[in-house]
Amino acid sequence: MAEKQIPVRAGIKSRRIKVDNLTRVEGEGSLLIDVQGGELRELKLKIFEPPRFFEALLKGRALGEAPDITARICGICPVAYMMSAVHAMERALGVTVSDPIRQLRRLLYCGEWIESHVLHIFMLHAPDFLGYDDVIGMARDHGERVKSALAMKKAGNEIIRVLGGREVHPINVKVGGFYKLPEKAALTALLDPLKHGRDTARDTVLWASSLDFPELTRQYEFVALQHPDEYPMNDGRIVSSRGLDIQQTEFPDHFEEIHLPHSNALHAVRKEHRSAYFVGPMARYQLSRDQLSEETRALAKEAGFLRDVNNPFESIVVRALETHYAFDEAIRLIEQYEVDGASSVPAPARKARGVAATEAPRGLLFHQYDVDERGLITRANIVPPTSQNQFTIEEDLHDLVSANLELPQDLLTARCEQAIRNYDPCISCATHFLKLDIRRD
Amino acid sequence: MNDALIPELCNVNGRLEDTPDVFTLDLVPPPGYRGFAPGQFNMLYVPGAGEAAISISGDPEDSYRLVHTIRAVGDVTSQLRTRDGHSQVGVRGPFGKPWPIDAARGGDLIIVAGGIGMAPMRPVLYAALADRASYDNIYLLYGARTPRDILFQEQLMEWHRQGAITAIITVDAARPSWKGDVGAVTGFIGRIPVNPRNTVAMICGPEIMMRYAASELLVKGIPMDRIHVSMERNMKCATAFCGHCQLGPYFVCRDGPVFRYSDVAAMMEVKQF
Amino acid sequence: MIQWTAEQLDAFVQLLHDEAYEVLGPVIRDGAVTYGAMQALPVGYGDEQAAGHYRLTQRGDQTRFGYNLGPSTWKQFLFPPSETLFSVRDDLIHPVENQPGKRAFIGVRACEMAAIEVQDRVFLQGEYTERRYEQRRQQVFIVAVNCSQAAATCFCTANDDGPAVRGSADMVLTEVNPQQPWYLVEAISETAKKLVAKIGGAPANDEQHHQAQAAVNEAAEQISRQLPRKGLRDALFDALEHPQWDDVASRCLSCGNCTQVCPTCFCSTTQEQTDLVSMEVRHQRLWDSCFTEMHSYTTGGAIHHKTRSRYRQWLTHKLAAWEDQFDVSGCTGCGRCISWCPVGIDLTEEVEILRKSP
Amino acid sequence: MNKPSLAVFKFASCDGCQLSLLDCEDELLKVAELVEIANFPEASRRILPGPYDIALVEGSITTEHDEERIQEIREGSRILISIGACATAGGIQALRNYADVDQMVRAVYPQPSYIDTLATSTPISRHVKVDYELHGCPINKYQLLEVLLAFTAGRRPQVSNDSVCMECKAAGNVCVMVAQGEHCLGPITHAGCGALCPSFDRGCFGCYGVKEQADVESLFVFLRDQRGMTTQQAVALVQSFNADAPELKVIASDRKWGRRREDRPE
Ligand SMILES: Cc1cc2nc3c(=O)[nH]c(=O)nc-3n(C[C@H](O)[C@H](O)[C@H](O)COP(=O)(O)OP(=O)(O)OC[C@H]3O[C@@H](n4cnc5c(N)ncnc54)[C@H](O)[C@@H]3O)c2cc1C
Ligand code: SF4
Ligand code: SF4
Ligand code: SF4
Repeated sequence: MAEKQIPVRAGIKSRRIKVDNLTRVEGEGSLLIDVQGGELRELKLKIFEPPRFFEALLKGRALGEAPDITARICGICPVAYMMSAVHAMERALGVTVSDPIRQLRRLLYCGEWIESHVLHIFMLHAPDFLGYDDVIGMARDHGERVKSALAMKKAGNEIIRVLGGREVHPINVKVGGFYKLPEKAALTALLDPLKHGRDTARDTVLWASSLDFPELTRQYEFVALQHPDEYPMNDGRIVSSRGLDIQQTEFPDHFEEIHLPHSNALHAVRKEHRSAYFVGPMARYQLSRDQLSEETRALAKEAGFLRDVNNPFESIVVRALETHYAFDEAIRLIEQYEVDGASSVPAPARKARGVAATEAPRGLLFHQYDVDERGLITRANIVPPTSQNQFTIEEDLHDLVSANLELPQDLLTARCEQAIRNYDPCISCATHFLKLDIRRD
Repeated sequence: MNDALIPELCNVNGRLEDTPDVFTLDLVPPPGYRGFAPGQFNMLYVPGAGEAAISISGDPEDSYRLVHTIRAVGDVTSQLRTRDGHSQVGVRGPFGKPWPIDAARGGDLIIVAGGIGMAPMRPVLYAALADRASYDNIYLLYGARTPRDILFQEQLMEWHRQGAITAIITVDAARPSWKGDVGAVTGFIGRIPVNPRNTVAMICGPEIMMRYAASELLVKGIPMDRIHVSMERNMKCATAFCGHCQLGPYFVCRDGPVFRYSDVAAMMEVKQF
Repeated sequence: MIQWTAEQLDAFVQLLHDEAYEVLGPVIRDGAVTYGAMQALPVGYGDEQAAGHYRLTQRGDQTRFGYNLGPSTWKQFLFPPSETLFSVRDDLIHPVENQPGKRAFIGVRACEMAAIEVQDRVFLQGEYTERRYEQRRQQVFIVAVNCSQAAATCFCTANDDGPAVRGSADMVLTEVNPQQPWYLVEAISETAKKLVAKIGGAPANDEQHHQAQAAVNEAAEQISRQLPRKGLRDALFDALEHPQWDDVASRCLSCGNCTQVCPTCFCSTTQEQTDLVSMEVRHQRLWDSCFTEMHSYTTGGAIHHKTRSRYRQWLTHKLAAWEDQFDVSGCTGCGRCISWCPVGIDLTEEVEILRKSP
Repeated sequence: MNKPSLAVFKFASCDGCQLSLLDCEDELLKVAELVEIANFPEASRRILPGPYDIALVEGSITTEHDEERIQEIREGSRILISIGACATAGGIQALRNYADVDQMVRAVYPQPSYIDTLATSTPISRHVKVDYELHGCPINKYQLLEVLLAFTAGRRPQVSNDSVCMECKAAGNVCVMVAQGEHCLGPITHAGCGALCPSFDRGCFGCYGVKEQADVESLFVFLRDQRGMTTQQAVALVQSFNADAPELKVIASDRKWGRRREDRPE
């Protein structure tokens, strides 16, 4: 079997990365850095998650099951999986949902953005900036901040619970709409905590923007959905900061997953130049920040962040801004919601292919399904944000390590972990296991 | 307030470890506690763990203490075991039909107890001994697993020595150093002189043991309706509201736990009923 | 007795609201007639029932009581599915005070009235009184309805519990003439008489009495299921080892639905719930069922371990032991356990086989 | 300070169950008072050495390495609690137990030789002694709190093992199977979710696993023979998130289930 060698950057001879393409990349991770003659010779990030074969086990299942099954890929962003799956299926069947349903799905996504972003900012990322092991340690000195963060998180989770049934793996997403529409009153009851949350999100942005960001600026190719009328979530064309502008169905023509030698990883690259690209909050912010609400933009300006962000450590601020926006948007959506029409439209089976990309909290999530006339899935392909950012993380690490070779082992380890946590909760959790093995001569 | 479902918290006088898994909890009776008759039980409550039906094992004449002898087998009973002089236990009761001690007056009384089944029998002995003259012979046949598991051993032996009762204590298994009897308690019924016309028998222990004991006593000629057994079923309320302790037409909490053997014998034969 | 038009009946429901009753009655929800807080009586709904089957139907008429029974029972209001009996805070027991307001039940059927009285016996007429039940019961104003039609699952006639209301309702209605219904109104309690007087209505004549009686008779005639009661208790207690228990156990899912929809089943369990934030412990009572493992659990295992003995407990309790315990049958023939059994097990059929020697 | 120490371990899973602990927004800081969070990589980079008093184990065993790791975890834990459908019944990934894994690998990975996996996904209890199993995909966070509280207090958790139907009726739902003809696994499914799906007008798909004394066969036959499901559909319905539950294995082979009840050998 031919093994492809992917040269990413001079100085690194070989790399071995073990990543599963389909779930959060986590479990155990290790980073091997080999420095010789004062020069970084080898950097090995190894993260291992036992493969679960979702694409294979979707085969033969009813298309209506795809949202519930793919939700189980990730417990942190199940809504994202459900959204990509449900839209892909609806496109396959040629189904268009009513406007209230479209709005409710956006609301559901807002809930997940809030929940996931706050989790990331406070439980995974902030402790790094402030020098704590975890949020519990942080709570000892920053009790109020942590408590109000938990309240924000809860407000986001409450949206998912009311609309989806429960926080993790909601059950109300249906091909064609929802199983049951929420009562207006159940949603309005969320308004107070959401408004409160929006205030806290505002504080969070200002606080995050005052943190010390380690030096690391890189030129990324940002990739995200873009929509003419809204900040992207469930809908839009796929665009990049280097001029790509395609329909979702064209994704496979421009992006490719490659299987690295000596690993069980699938890495996504830009097909044209086999290069790394960047998905997630910073990409969306780069490409669509004009679509943010008035208030969020004003807030960004106040924080000094209404600008290009190329330092991945600053992603914590972008995440906070998106959190603020998600609160704003959720409030708007609830205020205008009226129970109207059926909870779903009929979605009769037919043989077709359906494709959808949506914006998971941590970036573009692509689903593609072939279904047969009985409504059974014959083929599935899922590209999660994690595998798309994999290359970028490695490149970040490479630059970071090269520039900080003089740091003592523990500081360098912490810095590397922090850099990985710039991306998403999934990877960062794996890297809590990070064993830094640094060899110097 | 008069609500049979709400316990009263009682202080614990003390706890005594009887055997490796049985302990005795001595509680201060709640104000207004109306006393109990031998064979009745209380619902003991530990916040967070729940309630359990526990027979009262103390002296019915002693109104200063409510004594329970408990085997730690599960949630509630294990939590009860953590209670001591600094803690409280919730109490509701007493509930249930007592042993028919009066019916035994003027004749012989045979008590057959197995394991923790000795607990509800001690009040019978207290009561009968307080009025010893009213009874002819009082026999106690008591089986425990091992010598270490014998409850109230000293007290029982003392009564035996005094001649107040005739006690046969047997164990299922023992080291050679054990000088007493070994074997199922039912096997010792043959040893006592039974006066079939004027005896009341009371049996408490595992259901299967009660069945064997009863059939031995029947063989000895004691009529079925003079044999009494104490039944156990899951119990939540003790007031015949919760439905758990049903035994055919009966509620164990209301119509029992003490039943005439003639009333329950047929049902005890039906598996899983 | 007097006679009301449908408008007068609707006005009466409004009157109950105005008189500060919490009005509980039929509510169309999730494809069924359920009982809950209602504003006005739904019009023109019916139901179609069979073993394991229920469909809400539109009758295309003006009936207010054209349906028979849905999955809800009045039990939920008198003996709620879950309630906290007391809580423990700061080492003190705090009983939960239950202060129900005035409530009106609208549309209680004969078998349901009978079922309420069965539960009265369980909770009020034994050695102990269930205070919470008693307090709620005293606050209920019952508007009963004689059935003018029967569902395929009904068998109230088996026990003479219906279709005409026999129990202690405050007032009883009979609905006549589905296309343009009118109501024969019998006010029984003093409260009912006062309230009914506020609506007025013409005295009913003989012909109207006759028509109302005919409507009820027709319902009785529609009843096809049977459950002969004579000798049933002894027959069941004699059949404890009948092979039919094994047969039914091979179909029964032990899910407990039959007991949960039954208006007379009263089993409950308790649960301790600790609130981690306040460290308050709540002692809660929840509906239980003899189909659960914990119902008969004693340390080491359940006495009714297998489905066979759970089903046997259910049936023998309902139809036999109940008579010993409460001097009445535990089944009023409402048929809910037949309709709402997910696999359509029908107690009347089982009993028929159990009565025959194997 | 002798708070019991808590460790959280992950095997093949989505993380949703351990995330439930972080989703206890109101109780999280209280939990941290109750137990010493000694090893919870999703939440903390501080990892104290074992042994641990309480280990929560999420995920199923799917690799040789994990087969060994769970043994070590068992040895280093006083109380081991498996949480969630993956850990208690193999999870959705246990569908592979009924399929050809090599084929699956080839379907997903361009370079199958790099993949290192077992042919099965099995629950933790198949490998080591488990002190308690908490069902659900995902688990119910309040039940998780109760489990933690119970074990720190030295008692058994109060978690019902009744059917979903019991919760459904208590919630006042209308049965979706009887009134709407939905296919629902509520009658054979372990309670814990609060009858979530029926409350949202859909049939239960069994994510809380199999209840005690569940008659899977009976429901399966009913759905197929009385409700017109094909065998394949009924098998798929029953076998999803708890695919390795022993009670569900009986219906694994189409051979047995292709036949009607009456012509099946006893
Ligand atoms: C009338 C009566 C008198 C009893 N007297 C004594 C006594 O004097 N000493 C003693 O040690 N035990 C006695 N028992 C048994 C005692 O009630 C059980 O051992 C106890 O309920 C077990 O509770 P647990 O929570 O520790 O056990 P678990 O096994 O955790 O049981 C869980 C729950 O099931 C129920 N349950 C379990 N076993 C029984 C049982 N055998 N009877 C009733 N409910 C049960 C209880 O509600 C209990 O809380 C008596 C039982 C009855 C019915
Ligand atoms: S047993 Fe069945 S028919 Fe009888 S009252 Fe109960 S639910 Fe109705
Ligand atoms: S034992 Fe069964 S049949 Fe009897 S009341 Fe309880 S739940 Fe109903
Ligand atoms: S109803 Fe069934 S599928 Fe739905 S959440 Fe509950 S257990 Fe899971």
